[in-house]
Amino acid sequence: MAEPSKGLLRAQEIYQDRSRRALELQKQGKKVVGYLCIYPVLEMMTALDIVPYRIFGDMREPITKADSYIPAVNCPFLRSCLDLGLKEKYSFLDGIVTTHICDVGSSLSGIWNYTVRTPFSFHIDTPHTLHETSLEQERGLLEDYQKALEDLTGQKMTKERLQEAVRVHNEQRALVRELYELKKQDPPLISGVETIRVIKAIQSIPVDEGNKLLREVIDEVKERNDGPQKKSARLLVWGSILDDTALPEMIEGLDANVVMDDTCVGSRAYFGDVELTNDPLDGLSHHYLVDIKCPRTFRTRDYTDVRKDYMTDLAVRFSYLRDYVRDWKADGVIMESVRYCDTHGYDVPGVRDYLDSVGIPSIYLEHDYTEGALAPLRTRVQGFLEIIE
Amino acid sequence: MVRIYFAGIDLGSTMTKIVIINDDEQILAYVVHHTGAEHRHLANRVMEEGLAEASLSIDDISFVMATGYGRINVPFADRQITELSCHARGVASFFPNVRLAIDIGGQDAKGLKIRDGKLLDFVMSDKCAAGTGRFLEVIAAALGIEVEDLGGISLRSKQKVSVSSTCTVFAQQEVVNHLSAGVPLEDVVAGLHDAMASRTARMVQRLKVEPDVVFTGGVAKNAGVVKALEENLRCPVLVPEEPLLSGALGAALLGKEHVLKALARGETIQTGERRLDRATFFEKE
Amino acid sequence: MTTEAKPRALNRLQSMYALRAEVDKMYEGGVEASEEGKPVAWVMLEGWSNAILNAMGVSTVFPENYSSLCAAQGVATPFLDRSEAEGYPTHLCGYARTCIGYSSRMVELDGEIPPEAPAGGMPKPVLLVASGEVCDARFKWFQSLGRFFDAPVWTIESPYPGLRERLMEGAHERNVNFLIKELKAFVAFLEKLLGKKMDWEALEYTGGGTNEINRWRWEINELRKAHPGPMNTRDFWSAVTAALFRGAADPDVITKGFERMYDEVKERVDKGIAGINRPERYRLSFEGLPPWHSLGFLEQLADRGWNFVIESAYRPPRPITIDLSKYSDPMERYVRRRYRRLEDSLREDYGPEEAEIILDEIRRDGTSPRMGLRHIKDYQVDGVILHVLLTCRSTSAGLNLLQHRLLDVLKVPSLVIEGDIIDVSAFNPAEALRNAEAFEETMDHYRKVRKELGMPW
Amino acid sequence: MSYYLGIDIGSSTSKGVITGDGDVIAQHLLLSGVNYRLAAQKLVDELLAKAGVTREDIACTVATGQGSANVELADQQIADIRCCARGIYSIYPSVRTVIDVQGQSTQVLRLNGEGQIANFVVSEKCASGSGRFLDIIANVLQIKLEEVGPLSLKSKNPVTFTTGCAVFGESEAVSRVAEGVAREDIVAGVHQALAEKISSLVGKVGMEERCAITGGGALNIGLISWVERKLGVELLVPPEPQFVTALGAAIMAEDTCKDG
Repeated sequence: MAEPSKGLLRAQEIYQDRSRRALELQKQGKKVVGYLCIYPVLEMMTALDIVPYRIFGDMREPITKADSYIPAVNCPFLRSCLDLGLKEKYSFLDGIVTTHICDVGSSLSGIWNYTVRTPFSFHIDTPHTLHETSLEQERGLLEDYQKALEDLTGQKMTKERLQEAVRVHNEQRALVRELYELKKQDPPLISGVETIRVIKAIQSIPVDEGNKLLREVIDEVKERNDGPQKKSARLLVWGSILDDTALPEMIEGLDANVVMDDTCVGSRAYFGDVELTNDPLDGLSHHYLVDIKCPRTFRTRDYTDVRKDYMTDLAVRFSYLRDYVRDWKADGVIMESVRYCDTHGYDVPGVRDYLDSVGIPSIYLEHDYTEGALAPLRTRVQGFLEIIE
Repeated sequence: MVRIYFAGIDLGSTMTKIVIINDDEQILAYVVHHTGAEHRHLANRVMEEGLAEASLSIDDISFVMATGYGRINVPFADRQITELSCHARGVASFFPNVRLAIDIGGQDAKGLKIRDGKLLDFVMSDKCAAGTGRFLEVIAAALGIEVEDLGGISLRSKQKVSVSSTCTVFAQQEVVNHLSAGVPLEDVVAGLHDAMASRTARMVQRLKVEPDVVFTGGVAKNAGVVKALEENLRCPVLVPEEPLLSGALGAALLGKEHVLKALARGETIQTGERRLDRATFFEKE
Repeated sequence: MTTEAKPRALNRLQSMYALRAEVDKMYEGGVEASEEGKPVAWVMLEGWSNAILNAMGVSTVFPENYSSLCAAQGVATPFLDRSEAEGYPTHLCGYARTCIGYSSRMVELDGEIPPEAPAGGMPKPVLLVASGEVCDARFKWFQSLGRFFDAPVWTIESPYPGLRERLMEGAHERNVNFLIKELKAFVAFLEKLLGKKMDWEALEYTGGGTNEINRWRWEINELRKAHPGPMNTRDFWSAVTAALFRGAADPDVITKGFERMYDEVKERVDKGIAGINRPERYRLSFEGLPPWHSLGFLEQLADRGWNFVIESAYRPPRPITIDLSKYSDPMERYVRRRYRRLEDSLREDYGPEEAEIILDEIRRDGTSPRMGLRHIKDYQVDGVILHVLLTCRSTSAGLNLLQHRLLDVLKVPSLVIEGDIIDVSAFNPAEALRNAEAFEETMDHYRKVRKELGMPW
Repeated sequence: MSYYLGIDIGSSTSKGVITGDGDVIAQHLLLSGVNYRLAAQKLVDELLAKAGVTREDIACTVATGQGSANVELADQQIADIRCCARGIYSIYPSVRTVIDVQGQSTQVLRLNGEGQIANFVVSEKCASGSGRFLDIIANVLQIKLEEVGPLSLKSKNPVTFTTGCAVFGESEAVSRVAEGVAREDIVAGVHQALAEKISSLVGKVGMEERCAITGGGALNIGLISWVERKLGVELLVPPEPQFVTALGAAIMAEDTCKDG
């Protein structure tokens, strides 16, 4: 490799040419397995030396091929992913792992199998509740997943290898959190735009390389004097998927910095470690089902409780957002969702109720995952900034 | 006594509006012009017109606040604020008890939740021309009617038809079908107004519909839409005498507040160095 | 919706009306139970909870069905608007939005049933039973009802693995055990909520009754293979509610109703009478959920000689005898009666030979192009209507794939009609009719193609 | 000799064809205006005059298009998709895929060897995917409709439109002009967007050569070229593409007459 450029620049290079490293590694004989969303337990891929490669859409590329396989009234992000698959942008993948992230995500696994025909595929039917039985079920599903990955690689996933993988991935989580710590300063040391580039970059390369990149970025950012400007407002973005810098670019082009996020190409996958249990599958199933806070899972205070109180329920589900707002000193919350996202859509009034109850202003933005459609949202964001001023 | 003057300019997609006020918040002049293709570079000319009417020169103006779709590219503006805040402020100055303001302009429709004159929350239409002033303009043009006449025509209707297409272009089609089938023009136009009002009513519902409800923007001049909106919201709808001005007036008033705050902090206000440059319009949005 | 001047094109089954009346009775029963102080639960339609609740003496009403009832009676729109006013995006499930609007209205009325509610309305629930099965809306929607009711929500979790994953060694038994444990946890929860013990014998009755009803429904569907098709899908949709949503209804009465329907359809087959009063020009299948607000549209299609002889949704499974003698635990018996091994149900459904091909395809590709096509072949369908729903991801996301499979494997074309289960404004009947006319040529074309390939119809 | 009349009342223009002995005797096009009934009457009168025949000479009339219900003397109404298929088949029997670009919608048809519709798809109900988008942009840029196509081909850097709405596309075009963007890049942007939508429709029905383009959109050589680039095939363009559906209707009239 040539002289490595500095962290942020490297992150940007990977962001712009995501598959380069994966293709290099593939030439060296490694398997590259694609995955959708943050539920397909990456530790288990890493343990077998598989390169996990996250499948993203492209909001700058019109969807032309996917429409004959998924009607347009479905999640434009997933439609875009399939569209790129049909345009052979993911034909290098050795496999694909999907989970029940949502109905469309589940359907997509069958459609992908029928059309894109990635050689290996596995679907994890992640349960929706935190019932004890669901935890056992998730664990059982991971055992099957383990068998499938072992078949793919012809290698055995020993306890030691898996524990080591958990350790490296926990390290990655810690590094991402360290990076987000730097956003607590005012102005934040790293912008929302840069954050997305970094996260997307580490989701395109092996975990150890990602950790190295994160270290470089953190060291660089700590010392930088070309960071974001101080702005009037600090914002938290909650929502579905932001895999492109366009939205934070629009927001940060106004008088605001995105200082924290809870989206699935952001902090959501990295807050909370996997417990190093004796049998690693115990810690992994618990982490992926319980710790990751995505609306696709039904959460409640105590599922055996026969009493119910709305505000308590909201606090149980969303108080972490209040903590984020407090710790990152956010002035308001942007709730963001791609159109036709049911799981986030049902939660919007609840999140708003909760934020209202704790006195945090919020605004809901829905977009159809095209770069151009973001421009009209600018007036809304600016109006929101004027309200919270 | 030294007077201070403030100007608000609201560059909408179809109309350019300017209001000049003094520190007593008296309106000294207002101008409303089409932002037609030939006027797009001429925000400065509209400004000149306003100044002439107020018998002032640009150097007399302490603060120019720009708002509206084209607010970013008014070179002689001191600051830009969204039309959301400006409308809320302007409407509250006409109707202090306003709780819900609805503004339907050429490019979009907005609902503003206002309490004690302050903007608390808002909703906006997006994506397409349905439910905006353009909707009526396009259809009026297709029918060869002046858009100003639509209101009067619809009030004659005894039995409105339903217009179900959301796409403006296809609604136009539907209108033609109705007319071809012999439905009287007034019933078709009333149907259009109702389609627009029900769409707007649905949009603003989340903000809770409570009186006073105030309706502004170009479409508020259309008595047919006002009536349809009252029916759909099931409450009276107030319309200011000049419904196009709330944005520009709000901008001028917010400009004044801005200046007063600056003065209170002991800052001085600058005048006399403003140049009325041509607007380089619509750069980014 | 339709203006009928000519004699009706659809030939309705008389036995359907009695079944439809049972549904109204069910809602009346729910209101009565509530007035008598008995617990009423709002329940999602899924295979598991209803019989358990009924065995525990809980009355059940079904908001999904209730929403379709509102749509059919043309009163859903104000509820949809109300849901929008509460801040729920308009692309969410039409059933859910109707119910959210209804709940919001109930709150406004201090828990009273809205006077405009059809069929007596749904009384306020003591429990919401959500489901992780079929679609996300069915648990997210009940979770969001917390805004309106303090009723607890229990989400019944059931396995929905990928096809290949279902075939993995040990997966089936794990899923069975998961279900048993999950449903026992649900029973424990109910016992805590209601302060009484589960009546396991009653479960044997409430859980077993379904099989008898399904057996008649299956037999009726077998008869529908006849040429001309003796029963139009319109009657199917009117009657199916009685079979699926059985709250306070007596299983014996419903069973009798379907038995009578069987007799009527049988008589038609014997006499060569069709489900439409026009010559049967085309035999069709309806895929997806119907536009409940515009079922009259089927009348217009029938007028063109279109007979919908079968549909994809809610098809009853082939009746089989399962040997439960090995199992003494009542919950295990309950689960094993319904949750079948994929290999077994494929063999029953497709016959041993085709099942093996399908299984091989699944093992190799994770999916099989032949799946979901059995009824198209059996009923010798000329064309398929795919109803793509504006607000339903789970039924619409896979329809295009089905379209490709139908054409690739069976050379049967499909017509996509966009619309919605609830929202009448999403449906354009004039456009749909125009496309239907053109689609006749397409069906003609593929008749020839199938003939050239030596296919049986 | 027997004459047959095909009338196609479209959203913006109405077209009519009279055939006799398999030949086109007369054809006429006029703007549909706001009253289809009047347009239909006028169209019939003009056609009869052109053909030099009377109403009594017409053996059978088929009406099609948006406003077909307004053609009083029609013996039958037939869906425009079918008439389009019939019309193109009579001109080019070898055609298997037809792209019919009308004012308010685009439809793509796949035909079998006998001209029957083997598959078809109609664009969604939004004007951004229809030929109307081009009219609107041509109008706002003050370019003649027949000039937008050739102009678009000069572009090296087509603009990407950010709005999905044809009506708003108009203001977007205006703002692009103000930014100094060349007009050819703007019209090329519209063509490109339209060509993308068309190619997505073609993808849905499956492409089979040969492929023809009909409807008013087929008069636009720019659009043809953009679609050809997108699809990678050469398009057949009938000499008078906007009359294909009306011609098909006339042929259907003849068929109807002969059948019964």
